[in-house]
Amino acid sequence: MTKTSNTPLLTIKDLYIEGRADETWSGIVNGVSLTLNRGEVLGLIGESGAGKSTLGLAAMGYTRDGCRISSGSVTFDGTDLVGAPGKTKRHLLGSRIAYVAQSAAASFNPAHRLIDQFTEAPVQHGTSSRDVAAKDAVDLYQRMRLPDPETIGFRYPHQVSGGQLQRAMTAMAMACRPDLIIFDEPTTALDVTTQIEVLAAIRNIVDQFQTAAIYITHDLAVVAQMADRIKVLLRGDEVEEAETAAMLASPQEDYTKSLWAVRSHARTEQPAADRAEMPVLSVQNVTAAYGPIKVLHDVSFDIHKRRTVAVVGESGSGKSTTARVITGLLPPLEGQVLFNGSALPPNYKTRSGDQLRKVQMIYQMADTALNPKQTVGQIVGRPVQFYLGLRGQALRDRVAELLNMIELEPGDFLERLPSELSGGQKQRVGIARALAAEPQMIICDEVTSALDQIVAEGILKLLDRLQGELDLAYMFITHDLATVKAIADEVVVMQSGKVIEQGQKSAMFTPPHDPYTELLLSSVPEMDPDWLTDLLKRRADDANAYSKT
Amino acid sequence: MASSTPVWMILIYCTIAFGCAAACAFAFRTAVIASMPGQVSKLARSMPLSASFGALIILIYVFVALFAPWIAPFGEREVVGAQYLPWGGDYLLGTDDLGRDMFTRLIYGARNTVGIAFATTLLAFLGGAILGLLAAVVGGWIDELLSRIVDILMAIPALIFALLLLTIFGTSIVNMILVIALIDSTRVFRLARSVAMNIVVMDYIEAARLRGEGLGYLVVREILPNAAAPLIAEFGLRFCFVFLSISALSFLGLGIQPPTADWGSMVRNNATLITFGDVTPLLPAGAIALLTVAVNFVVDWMLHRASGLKE
Amino acid sequence: MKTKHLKLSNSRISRRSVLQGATALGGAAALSTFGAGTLRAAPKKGGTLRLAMGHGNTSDSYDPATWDNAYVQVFATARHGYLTEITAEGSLVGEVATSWEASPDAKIWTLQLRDGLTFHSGKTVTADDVIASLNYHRGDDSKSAAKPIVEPIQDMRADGPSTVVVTLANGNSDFPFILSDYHLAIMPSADGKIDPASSDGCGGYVVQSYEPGVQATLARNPNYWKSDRAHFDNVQILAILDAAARLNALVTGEVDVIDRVDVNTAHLLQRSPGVKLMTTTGTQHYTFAMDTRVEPFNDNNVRQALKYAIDRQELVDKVLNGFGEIGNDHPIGRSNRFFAADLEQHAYDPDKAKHYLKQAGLSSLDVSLSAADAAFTGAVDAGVLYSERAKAAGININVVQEPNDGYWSNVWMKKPWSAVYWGGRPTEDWMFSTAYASGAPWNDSFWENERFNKLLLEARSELDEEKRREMYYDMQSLVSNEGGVVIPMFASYVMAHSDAIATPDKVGANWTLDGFRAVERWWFA
Amino acid sequence: MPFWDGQSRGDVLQSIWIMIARRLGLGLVTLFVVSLLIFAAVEMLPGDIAEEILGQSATPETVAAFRRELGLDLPSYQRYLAWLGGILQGDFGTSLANGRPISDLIAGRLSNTLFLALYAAAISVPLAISLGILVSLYRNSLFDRAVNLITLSSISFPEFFVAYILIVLLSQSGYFPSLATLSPGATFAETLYRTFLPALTLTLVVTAHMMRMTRAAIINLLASPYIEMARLKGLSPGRIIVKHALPNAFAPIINVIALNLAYLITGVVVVEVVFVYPGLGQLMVDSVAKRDIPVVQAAALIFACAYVLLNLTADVLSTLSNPRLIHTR
Repeated sequence: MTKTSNTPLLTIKDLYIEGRADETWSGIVNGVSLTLNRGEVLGLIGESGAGKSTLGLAAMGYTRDGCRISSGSVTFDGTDLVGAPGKTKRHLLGSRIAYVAQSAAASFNPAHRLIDQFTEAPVQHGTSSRDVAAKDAVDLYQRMRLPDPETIGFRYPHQVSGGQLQRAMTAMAMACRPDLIIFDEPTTALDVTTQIEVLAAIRNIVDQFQTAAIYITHDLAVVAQMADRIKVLLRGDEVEEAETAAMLASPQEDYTKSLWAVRSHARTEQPAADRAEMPVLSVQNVTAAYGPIKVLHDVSFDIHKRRTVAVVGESGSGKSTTARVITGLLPPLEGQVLFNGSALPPNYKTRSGDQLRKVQMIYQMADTALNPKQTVGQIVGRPVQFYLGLRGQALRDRVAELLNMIELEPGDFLERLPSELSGGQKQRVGIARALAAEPQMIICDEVTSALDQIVAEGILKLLDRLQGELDLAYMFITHDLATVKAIADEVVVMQSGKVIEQGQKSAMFTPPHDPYTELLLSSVPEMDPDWLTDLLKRRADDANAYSKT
Repeated sequence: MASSTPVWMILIYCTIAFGCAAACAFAFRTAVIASMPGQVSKLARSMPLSASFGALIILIYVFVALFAPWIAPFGEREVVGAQYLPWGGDYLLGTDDLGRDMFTRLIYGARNTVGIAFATTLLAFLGGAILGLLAAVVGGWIDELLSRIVDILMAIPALIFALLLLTIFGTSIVNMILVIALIDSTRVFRLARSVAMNIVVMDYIEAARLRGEGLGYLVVREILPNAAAPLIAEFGLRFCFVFLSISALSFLGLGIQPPTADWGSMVRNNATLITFGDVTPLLPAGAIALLTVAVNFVVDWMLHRASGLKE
Repeated sequence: MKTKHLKLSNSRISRRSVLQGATALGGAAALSTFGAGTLRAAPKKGGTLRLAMGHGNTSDSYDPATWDNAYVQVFATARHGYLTEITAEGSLVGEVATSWEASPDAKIWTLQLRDGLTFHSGKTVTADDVIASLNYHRGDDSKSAAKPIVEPIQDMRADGPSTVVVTLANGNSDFPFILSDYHLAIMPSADGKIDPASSDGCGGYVVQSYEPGVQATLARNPNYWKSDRAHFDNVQILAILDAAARLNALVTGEVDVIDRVDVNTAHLLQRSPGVKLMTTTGTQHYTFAMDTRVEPFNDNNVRQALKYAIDRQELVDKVLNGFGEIGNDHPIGRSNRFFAADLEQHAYDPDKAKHYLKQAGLSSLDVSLSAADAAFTGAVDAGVLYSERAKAAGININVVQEPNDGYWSNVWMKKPWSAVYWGGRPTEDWMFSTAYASGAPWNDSFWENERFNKLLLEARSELDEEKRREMYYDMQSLVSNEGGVVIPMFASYVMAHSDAIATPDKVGANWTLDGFRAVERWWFA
Repeated sequence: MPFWDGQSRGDVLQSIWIMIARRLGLGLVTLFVVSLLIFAAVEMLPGDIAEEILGQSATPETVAAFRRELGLDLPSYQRYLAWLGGILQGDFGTSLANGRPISDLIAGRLSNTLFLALYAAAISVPLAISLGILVSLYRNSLFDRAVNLITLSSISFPEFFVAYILIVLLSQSGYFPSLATLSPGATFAETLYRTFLPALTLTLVVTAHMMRMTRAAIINLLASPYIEMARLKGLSPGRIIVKHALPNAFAPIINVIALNLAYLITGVVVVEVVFVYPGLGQLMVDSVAKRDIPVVQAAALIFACAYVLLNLTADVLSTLSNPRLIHTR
């Protein structure tokens, strides 16, 4: 895996890239340099806005619409990609430099079969005929450990799962046996359990063909598994670069250290709630369905005052559906939801204002959760006005108070639109909107999964503090066990619409586990560069042991 | 006709016209950037030349429409001289078949045509957009019912439907506005509904619903602002099509008729002249075309902004 | 959209065969009239005439009861024979009838039919066919537009195969004129009834194909009895309703003759090479009829004020583009026998109009005038011009644009003041008794004048030409100065044809296209 | 598409058939309501066929006789039911104005209308799509602007005016006839030649709309990750547009094509009048003017049918063009 030769494959020197917003240009990448040798894997890490994707694309001589390379050079195997005419670049792209995008589901053309998209680059670049390329595809699908490699290529993208698509995309990138592949956050959109398989497949194939790669991610633990060297970026500036082991062991810069520190936060678990105390919310034997398809089966759990219950599971496990039942968006087929001991009407339309007010929700995607045409003041003020009937100065005072509570300066933020906020700030506004209703319980649906780690950390701390101040109960939906560690008191593990296991957090993180919980737990990447290797070995051993018995 | 003018001369004329248009647009944009407060100035700075040209033309039309009585040298219906006087002299663009000043008629035409088109489009949007948004938000049988009604209305050819309604209710300007608005509102309904369908699945709409917000708030405060861009773009197009509808109706004898000056009918009434190479009907037709192009340039720019493409 | 014609409105030019041409007025100064300049050689046979008309509707049919536009009228005249025909000179000649004779009281008319005349189908034309053809328009069940004109017929009987005896309720010396009406085509009968869906006739052309509202093709009737008519081998009559399309068709040589030339562009059409403009002026006139029973039109001073507040010459110049003559508020045209030439011409005079207003005790007047292009082409423009000029006399005319559709059923004779089209009548008596006599169904001004009514009756039975002339002069004066109708203008028919077409020296002015008979009267030069 | 999980392809086709059946059912309801509306509207028009045909020369007696003969003295609901009964047996009835069977009256004109619509579509659809592809390829270039300017100008001129200009340019100079009147027995080539100008007029009228929609639909997709992916595969811009953007833009393009085809069938009365082309539109307008209700009804039904069927076809084609809907997991 560490195979380097003396002639650098890719050299980037003093690269400056600017982006345009409202007719003004501002720097996205500010004078970054890097060198990549043949067969080497470089990890680019940083938060969103660090310019790592822009840099990765620039390594292909490509800039997105609204961006331009203002100075510097990108030299790939002797060709300057910045000044090269489009035709020269097109000749290299796809054949000698390939790209694997963050979301394979979005990056595969929905109108064509996988195999046709695979063979396109080799045929167009003239490296092989369609038939040869199609045979090669089957071979590569096999190497990527895709199921049914012979036939999977004849499916359309939507017929293949996300993890498989990501592997198919890596296979596609390999089609012309490129010298360099840019991986742009290839596993970020995947569940932890799927991520393992993709990571393993990518590492395997890069190794096999001795392909150089730039691996872009915001997840330290992931990059630790993949890269020979790591470069840290912050707002378009290079922070530091070092060999992976050295970087993990002794980061030099404060920023890098702060990145490392994020993963250490954990909340002290509250003692188990008194059984006799009436839970704020009680989900009792709920079964629910979308149309004819049942998605929840006999789900029950309680949430007590000042407690945080984390509901954990992969996508499709029914976590969010449970939240929809609680909020009344999806009336259950069977079972009921009790709030402070009394049953809530199954449909939100028949709930009273007070019932609605007391259960609030914070959404995963702050982008779609905030009306882009309303100012922060309007968004936060509306529930105050709607539920509590405050007007005029009283309303303004209360909104200011709420903004202070979420640590945003009212004078600065009241008049802003969501588009003028950062991701973390948007999420804070979402929290303020929930708080404005003065609820007793808040459902947090993956509230941190779209955020960078440092920002997510801030949000979690804020929620933690608010719970103490306002006696709130939280239902925390997440697929990220690190988040669970950081915030939960109790944990409910769900799979396929059923509750697999539930209990106090400490109990959950202590073996023995339910096998599924075990799988979830073991799949969370760790900062050890050998973690993936060890894990795969361990799992293979287990499988062997299992088959022997 | 064209045969007497060499092709290259036409090309030169076109180039000169194009250059002048670009220069005007540039000057206009510069003036707006310099003179207007922050928000507008910022908007103007992001305008391509085509859009600022469009905006300039629209402003000129609005100005002409608003101040027609002060700009026009004669009265709208005033018979000022002999028929078909040539261009120049007291009558800038000559006189029409009744001896009315053509230039004056064109200016009043701006007022009537743009006014009628605006009123019609506005009505069509008030009806169509609100019902369309409502259908998307409420869903269920109301959506089904409204959609079916719209389907049925759209299944009747627009021109013939207009012909029937105008014959039943009479061809006053008010009726024409109402009828064209009704027909256009079905098209607006479909657009508004489909746009709103994409918005109602947003989390902030769910949040508002869960808050227990009423229908009015949902439609007016939450959805409408977000559906504005495509609706405004459609507004621009519909606005232009109203001229065509009026002029098609006047072809069937149901348009706005003299003495009211409107471009659609002016094209119709003078159209025969084009057979003899007389360019008179090109004036009102050109006025419509220029406005259409201008409006669409602005619309293109707005859609471009809304699409988030940055090239 | 649609111009309505009065039935039987043969605007007879003159019994003295005097044709007055398009008296050069206004912009029409340089017009050629009557196809002057075309070759006057003897008519040649042959060729296919392509005639484009500005009328024609998909709902047209062969049924003579429903012929309501120039297309079906020209088409009917091409294939059918009539008892009598009005010549280009305005005289009456026999067609299916060879001669007619009246009893002294003009009540009983004996018609002799032409011998050996056959329909296209080969059937001989008999007295029974004539009676059946006329009967089709009579009786309680008649839905014919011609019903009122055949109503005076009390009885008809055949006297042998080629003699028809007609008994009228009252004497009428103009009865043979009535028989030339375009509705009264002679069609083959069976069991005393004609088949209204049949195209069979005894005219000069046989129908080959007919698609209503689109086109009809006809071929010359090989057995046509008129040797000096029906020169074209074939005829194609197209309905091209759009004026510009019609012009284009002529200019581009797609057709040979067009009618209803757009007067706005007539002066331009003249300049087109190979095209000749043709205009004829007869008794077609445009009016503004007031309901004399209601305020303010029940006061003759108001009516007189309105008659002096209109600039007639301007209307002729601008609405008719010069293709017409000014009117004098009575329906009798210059070419009529008893036209009162020395009657004082009403002219635009705001002071006089004011004077009459004062007489009526008014300082100003606000009235609404209903108009639509259905009334006549340019009716709304005419109203606008009227309104502009009337302002000077303190009269505010609000021109109400009415829908074309249903104009005759909902506006005419319903609204107090409306624009009207009249094709005119061949005789003074006929015109007056149709639209000015008290109680007449189409007395659209609801005018009641005792003296006028008395004169009308007397004149009908008066045999002395001079006395009659005096009476009709008086009646014209009465209508002009006391009547309820403003008649500003007499409109010309404006047609155009290619150089290839030759026409007789005299062209009938009673209707468009040579009295509907261009098809059989014209030829290729 | 979670609802189709586990369904085979046969099930998908079946569900398309179900959709077609449902839409056809709704279409029948639409037709029924349209016929009711049109009947009511024509009834509400001032005057009836007797008054319209007799016009200025109507007298109460002749009008009454006319009505008696045509059965117009019956109450309107009876006449509607009689008409409906006829339609259900496939009998369109006869024209009130000239007593001809409506099926005869309409057959020829319908085929004329369809011919012209197809002719215009055969020119305009390929033209619009290729222009749309070209302008999205060279978007924001001078070419793009020029094509936009020209097409926009062409749609902002009233149809009849476009027709006149074409006649002046192409007919007065003798290239094409200004009348599209068809003579029976004309050869196909002759027919194409004679109807070229109306087809060209309609092309100018509808091309801009389809072209702009194609452009918008394609450009709308250019920000998609899979287009970026195609670019990063080193594909040529032309291939990216044609191979990667266009197939995904089919649904909106098909819809706008259907809309314009419907217009070509139902909305071309003005062009028919100018070029003297005997189509259905002219027939319907004439019949409205004459209050010939059965003819108006028949024409309206045909137009509504065309609209319903085209919409349905568009929806089926959009479904078929979307692999997500046709190939399920």
